[in-house]
Amino acid sequence: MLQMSWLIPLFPLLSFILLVVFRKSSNENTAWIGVLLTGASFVLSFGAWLAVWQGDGIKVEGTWFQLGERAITMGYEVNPLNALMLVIVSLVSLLVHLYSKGYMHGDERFSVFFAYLGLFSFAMLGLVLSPNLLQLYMFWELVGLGSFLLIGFYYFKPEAKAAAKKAFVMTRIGDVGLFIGMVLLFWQVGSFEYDEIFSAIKNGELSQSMLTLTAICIFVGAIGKSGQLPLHTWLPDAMEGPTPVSALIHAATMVAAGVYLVAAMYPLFQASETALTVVAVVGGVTAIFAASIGLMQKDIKRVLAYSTVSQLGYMMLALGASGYVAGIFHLTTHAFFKALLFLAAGSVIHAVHTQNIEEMGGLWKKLNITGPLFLIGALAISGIPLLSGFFSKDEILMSTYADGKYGLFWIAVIAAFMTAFYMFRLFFLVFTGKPRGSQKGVHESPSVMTLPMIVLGVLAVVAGYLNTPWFGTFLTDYLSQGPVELLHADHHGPVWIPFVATAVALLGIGLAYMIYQKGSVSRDWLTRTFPGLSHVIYNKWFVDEGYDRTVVKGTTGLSWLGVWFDKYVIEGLVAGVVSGVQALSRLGSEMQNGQVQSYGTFAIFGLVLLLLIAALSGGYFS
Amino acid sequence: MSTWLLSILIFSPMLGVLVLAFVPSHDEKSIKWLGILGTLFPLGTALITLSAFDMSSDKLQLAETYRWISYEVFQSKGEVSYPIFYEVGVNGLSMVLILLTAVVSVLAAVASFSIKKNWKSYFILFFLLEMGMLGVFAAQNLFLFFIFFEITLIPMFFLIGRWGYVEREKAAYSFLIYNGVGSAILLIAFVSMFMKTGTMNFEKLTETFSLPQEELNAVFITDGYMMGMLIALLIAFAVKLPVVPLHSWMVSVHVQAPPAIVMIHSGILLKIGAYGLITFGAGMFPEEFRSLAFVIGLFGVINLLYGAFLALTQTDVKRVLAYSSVSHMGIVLIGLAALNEAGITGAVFQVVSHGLISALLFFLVGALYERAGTSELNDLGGLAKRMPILAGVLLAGGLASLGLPGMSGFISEFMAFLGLFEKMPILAAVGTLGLILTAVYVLRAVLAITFGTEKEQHETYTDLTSAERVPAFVLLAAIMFIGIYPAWLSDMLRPALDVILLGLGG
Amino acid sequence: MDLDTLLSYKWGVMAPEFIILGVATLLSVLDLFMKKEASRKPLAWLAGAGIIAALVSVFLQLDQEVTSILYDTYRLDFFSKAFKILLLLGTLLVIVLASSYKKEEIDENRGEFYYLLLAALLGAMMMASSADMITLFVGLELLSLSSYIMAGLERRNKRSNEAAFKYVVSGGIATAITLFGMSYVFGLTGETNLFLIVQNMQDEELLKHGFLLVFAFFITFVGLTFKIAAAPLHMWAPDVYEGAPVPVTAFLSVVSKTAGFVILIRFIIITFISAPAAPNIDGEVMLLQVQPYVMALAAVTMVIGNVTALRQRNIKRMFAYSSIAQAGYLLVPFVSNSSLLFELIWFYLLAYLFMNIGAFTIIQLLTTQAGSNDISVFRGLFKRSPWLALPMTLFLLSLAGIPVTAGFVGKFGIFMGALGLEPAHYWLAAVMMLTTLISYVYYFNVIAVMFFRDDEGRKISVPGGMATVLAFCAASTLILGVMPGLALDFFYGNFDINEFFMRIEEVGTHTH
Amino acid sequence: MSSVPLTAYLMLALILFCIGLFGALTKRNAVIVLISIELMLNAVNINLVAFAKYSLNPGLTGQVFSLFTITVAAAEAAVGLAILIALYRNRQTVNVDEMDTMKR
Repeated sequence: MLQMSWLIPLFPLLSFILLVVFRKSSNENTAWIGVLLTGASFVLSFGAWLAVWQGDGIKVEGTWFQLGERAITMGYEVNPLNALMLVIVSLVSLLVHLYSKGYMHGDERFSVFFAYLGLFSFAMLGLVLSPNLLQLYMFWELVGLGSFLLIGFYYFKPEAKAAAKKAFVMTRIGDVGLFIGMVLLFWQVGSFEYDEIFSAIKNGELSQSMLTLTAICIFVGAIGKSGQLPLHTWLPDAMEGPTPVSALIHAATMVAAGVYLVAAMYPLFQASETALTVVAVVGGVTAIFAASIGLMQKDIKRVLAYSTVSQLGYMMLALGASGYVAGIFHLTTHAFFKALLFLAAGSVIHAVHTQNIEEMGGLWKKLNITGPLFLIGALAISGIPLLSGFFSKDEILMSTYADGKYGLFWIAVIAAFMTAFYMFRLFFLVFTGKPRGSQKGVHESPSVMTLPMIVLGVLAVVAGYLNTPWFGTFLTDYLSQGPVELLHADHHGPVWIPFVATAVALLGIGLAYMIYQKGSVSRDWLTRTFPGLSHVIYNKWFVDEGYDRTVVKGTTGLSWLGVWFDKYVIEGLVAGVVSGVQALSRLGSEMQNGQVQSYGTFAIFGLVLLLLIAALSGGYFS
Repeated sequence: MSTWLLSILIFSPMLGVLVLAFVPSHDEKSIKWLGILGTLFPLGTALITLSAFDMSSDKLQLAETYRWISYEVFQSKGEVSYPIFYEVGVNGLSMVLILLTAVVSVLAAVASFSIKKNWKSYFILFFLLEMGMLGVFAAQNLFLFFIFFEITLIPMFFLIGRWGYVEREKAAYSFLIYNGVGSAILLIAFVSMFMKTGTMNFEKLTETFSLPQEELNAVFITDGYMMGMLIALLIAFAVKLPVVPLHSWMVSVHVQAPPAIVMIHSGILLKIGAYGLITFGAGMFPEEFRSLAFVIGLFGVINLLYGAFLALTQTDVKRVLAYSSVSHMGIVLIGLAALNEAGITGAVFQVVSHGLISALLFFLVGALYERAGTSELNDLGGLAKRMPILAGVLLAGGLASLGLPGMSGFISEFMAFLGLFEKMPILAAVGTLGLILTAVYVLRAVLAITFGTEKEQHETYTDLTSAERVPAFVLLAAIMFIGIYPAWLSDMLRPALDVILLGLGG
Repeated sequence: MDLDTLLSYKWGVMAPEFIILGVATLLSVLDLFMKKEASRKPLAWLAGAGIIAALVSVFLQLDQEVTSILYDTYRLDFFSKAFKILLLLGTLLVIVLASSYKKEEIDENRGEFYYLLLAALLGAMMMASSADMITLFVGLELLSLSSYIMAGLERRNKRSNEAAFKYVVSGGIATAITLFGMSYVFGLTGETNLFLIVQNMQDEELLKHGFLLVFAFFITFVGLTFKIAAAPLHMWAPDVYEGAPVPVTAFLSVVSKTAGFVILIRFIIITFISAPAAPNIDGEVMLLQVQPYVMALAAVTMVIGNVTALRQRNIKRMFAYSSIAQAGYLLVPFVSNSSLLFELIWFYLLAYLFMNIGAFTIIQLLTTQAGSNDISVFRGLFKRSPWLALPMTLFLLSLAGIPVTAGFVGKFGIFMGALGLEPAHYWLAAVMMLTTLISYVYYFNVIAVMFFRDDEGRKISVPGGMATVLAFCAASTLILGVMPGLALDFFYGNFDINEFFMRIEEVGTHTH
Repeated sequence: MSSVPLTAYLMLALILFCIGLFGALTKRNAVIVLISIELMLNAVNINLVAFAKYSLNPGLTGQVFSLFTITVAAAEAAVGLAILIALYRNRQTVNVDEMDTMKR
């Protein structure tokens, strides 16, 4: 099975090529091409995962091109970490393909959408399979391309255009960090191979400062891709894309690639305490920051988007706090419950044709499958015991505490409270209460859409049992076959942590219930109490505006400066030379005044001048 | 056959001139097709040359040498003869560029269908231009190189001045004078080297200049002289490349020349500058080149950033692409400044890659201009609806231009930066800012054209015709081929570049 | 000197001059006896035949040893042969132009035209073959006086008159300056024979008069540059070129200029080659000492010619400035003292002959048919008469020094001269290159007018003779551009540069 | 007879030359301009003859030279006057200032 794993990304690629060829086909059965081929990928991935579970692994490489003495290689590798990722990616991709069959029904570029999904899946699976940094980087960018194309799928919408561009550019900023880190590592180690990099680190071939520098550079790449502070602003805007895209790319897979990157390069990070701290701090701050914005958003998808940013922050925090397993674990569970939430949100939007939660309400009955599934997702993300989110989040808190990062621990706890609050704010506003907008013709989505949600719903519940203190730490055992030395493999933090986590989650749910369901606390209580703060939060901490006023304005200003320089200085110099020559020319023809005697005078004058200069400078009379 | 192969290749476009001379100028249809056929013949010959080319050898291949001119000079040591030969030959580098020339010429000939008048003289000039370009890359001595270099100027002057847009004559003069400055400096440097060494042959010159300094001093070749020559060459080719601040001619040519000619200009002519820098600069004066590496790298980064910053706010897509060319040529300099395998390979890759990419983009802009009558970004938008293929290929071209992996642009940028990071990491890190800016301006321009709401007047526009799809797809395929399988190119280049690197000691 | 001595000279070596002299005399007599209204075409044929005969006889002399008769007042050496070929070839082509020059004003003097041309040619040839100041001067004046008259040949044309008058006055002043300088050369050495002058230059006594020698050099040099139209005695050229009939302009710009270089090289190089430097400047010969100044003159000439040409709308005036600039270029090898001097100047003048006469052929065709000298006569020429536009383009490219034309090879050679010796004259080469760039603007302006402007003008009819000249010049310009070896190998194969300095002692003569 | 030094002759010639030059460059009457040029040529003759007699290397050729100069000067004057007459016929003036139809 493992020998065939190179086929995993190629199936979606084939799907992309076929669908581009058939892009004009109005027959929506083209979707099945995508579904079947992604399904094939999933089967292979699952097979690979099973093989790895049994302690197998594979790494195949060949020379891509020769750079002097060094061969730059390409190939594929299956190890515990990426086998898990393969399953997650191909599974979510398969489910989203299926879901989209219903969601995108009737769109005039139906086949193109599936083609793009295929392209993205290809890139994402390729990223995961990469055995070296260069190949990872290449797919890293291609994943960005897929994301870009899908965000801009509704190309005629100006918002989509802007969002697509923003996503590409913001992630590119991060990518450049990754690029620098990668290239620096290459000149230190002489290879892009993970294995060689890790063994070089182990042998102490790199100085501490170089380790920190490269690790942080690579982490910058992860920041960009995973929407961490300060490069998070593209992710909420990316919600302009069709909802299945948000589920696949901007919740479950691509944005998790940053976390995956840090995990894949974990030995590098482990070697530098500073880098780990940076990761943890960025993750923790992002977690609470994004959660705070999520509190006040009105767009259902944006709330989920900020929630994603926040949860990704959690994962980073885990990794930064040496909670390698915890990070991966949360990545896995988050992929399922967040994809579920997005698909459910998509189902809601599909039904009511709006994304504004103020215009929803009371949909529980009408959407009798979507509703409960959404609730499962919401409970899972809030960290209610027995659901997947509880176990993974618990693990994160535990490792943060065990790592001695108490400040970040409390931040994470507060973020968990906020998470529970805004998720249930969402739930109550959408599904309970009275309809606030017109809900004519609202009906449950077709089974092709609900089926994937149900699958994800199940996974959102059971995925947590991969790694529990109670039933066994399968994931930990599994991951410890990989190249990463697990430091806090079984950290048993204080027993009170799960209780605290559960308590804040319930508190959050309770508060949401009080405000949005029962109305016992006024909805504008927060706004009234802290008008300044809530204004800032409502406007997303003015980060976008801040960037606009500094970076964007600055760049544009520099550009105008350059245009000015080009036009007036450079071309001015040229014009100066030209007019100088012209002036000389005019002088020449002025002298040519038609008077033969003045010609003679000039000649004699010239001769005398010549003689004079010769006499004075020649040294004849000295 | 094979002894004459290269000469046949160089002069193969003349066959087209001969045939066209006998076609009446009103028979437009035959002229158009003969125009394309006339470029296919050089392409065929180039492919035969490629098959005769031994990729593993680092020797000059298919060389031809004939005595041409000889000057007899009386000096104190007796009569010395200064012979000039007709010497042509190819190494991996020139082979690649010849191939690029042949391919881009065919596609530009196809793109020339949008030319409106005087087909016959257009194609005759076009063939002369192609001959000049092939000759530049095949020449093995300075004299021949210079002659072909200048031969490219004259047809270009006419092609811009007669078939260009509104301000065509100004652009033609600007082209002529700037390039004239470059070739003026070049000629002085070439003649000076000739008079000092008595030879114009590349290999012999390289040998001479690598002699021990005591021997060189005897023939008045001092350190300062060599440095002066290198600087002269750098300036001359900086005009061609172009390097900021000598770039303004190139922008006006990009904007004013007919698209098919810009394909040639941006695709190949600019590359003569890079070719010259590599062959003469790094090849003949390695030590001096090494000591100037930082300056070259600095200019590379300035070019990269300057071009990118200016491209950000241009409102005409042609100007965006023009400044993008400035920016991308900076990468060539960056690669060269690195003086290592990665950097120089990256520079050459960038030469080829940018040749293909800019040919593609200008082809598309030409097709767009023909339909819309404008290339102002504000007047365009939403074209993805009526012209999905054009929009798609334009987007693909734009992505290639911003260095998306899987496309040739990535490989070249990657290698150039990889190279520079070894030698000057800080400069390189500053340069990577350009990668971000490139993404910004490329997407800005491409999305402004293809995305957004469609304007009313666009409703009549048609997508690329099947004749137009050929160049677009061929170029795109070539770009992706190099992006996915760079070894094909790097293997061909390596022997030639290794020779240069050996000289550089890197 | 007795009759025996006189008869002992190998008069045969003067065959070319005798042929020209004979034909010129014959033409003047025939012209007198011909009816006034009779066509003068036969005279042109005769003149042409005479020149061809002279050309043949020069070629027959190619193997001839260096010969000197009449105490070096007549010398046959490589130099005289090489440059006589240019002079004869140039005049031959001008004769064709002259015979096709259709203008009423000139018809009554057409006979004079031909034999004055021959007389001027004779003067030029004498200069090429002389090594004595007196004969050099007489040759120069023969050329000048004939040229003055030719410039005014359109008697009823005010411009032609004015041109002639300006030419006479400028020429007179220049002659006086030259002679003044020559008188000092004579005074310092006591000889008029160039080789004897050189001998006497070695005199220790002379060193005391270092400045006087330099003074004499500059005055003579500047006076002689009148013929080649170099600064500062260049200002006559635009006016005279404009006013004179086109064939005469062609003659002045080509043959007369060649003759100017002939006398310049002959006189300056032989006379001053070993002149001592001024006493307090050691280790140098005078020619090196004055080099910077002459270079400056060359540079000024290039700048003035090219820069002023930019503003010209009159095509003949533009070519006048262009010809000033070309004189500047030609001074570069002259002043750089390279041993390539002879072949470089010779080749450039050969190339210049073809490109300039070719260009003037077309100018003559266009200006006479349009009755205007304005540059607009070229409008849309490519559409109207592509077979005129293409050769004109070739000539202009050649004048601008673009490769694959003879002009480029010529310029390349000039650079070799300028950069060949230590120290290399980079700045002079740079000035030359920069001014060449400026020249692109006006040369290409003509091209742009021909190709980029449209005009509904008539097709131009080309007489057979002109077409032949045109084809010949165009082919030669191209062939010399592609295979300059043809000319250079001819030069190296037949000429030995050492002959130039070879003094032939005549037995038992010349005693004081 | 050698009481008059060579320098005196040379000075005389130089002064004569300058007078001629001044006349040629400033006089409005074209005839006088031509005559002034003759004056310059005659200055040269004085030089030549003086040098022939008194220079470091006296030689007869100087006098021969001056004979040629005189002849040539005569011819030049003749041609000059002929051209002037043609000009006068067309323009009815001998004023040099007015002869500037061609310029710039």
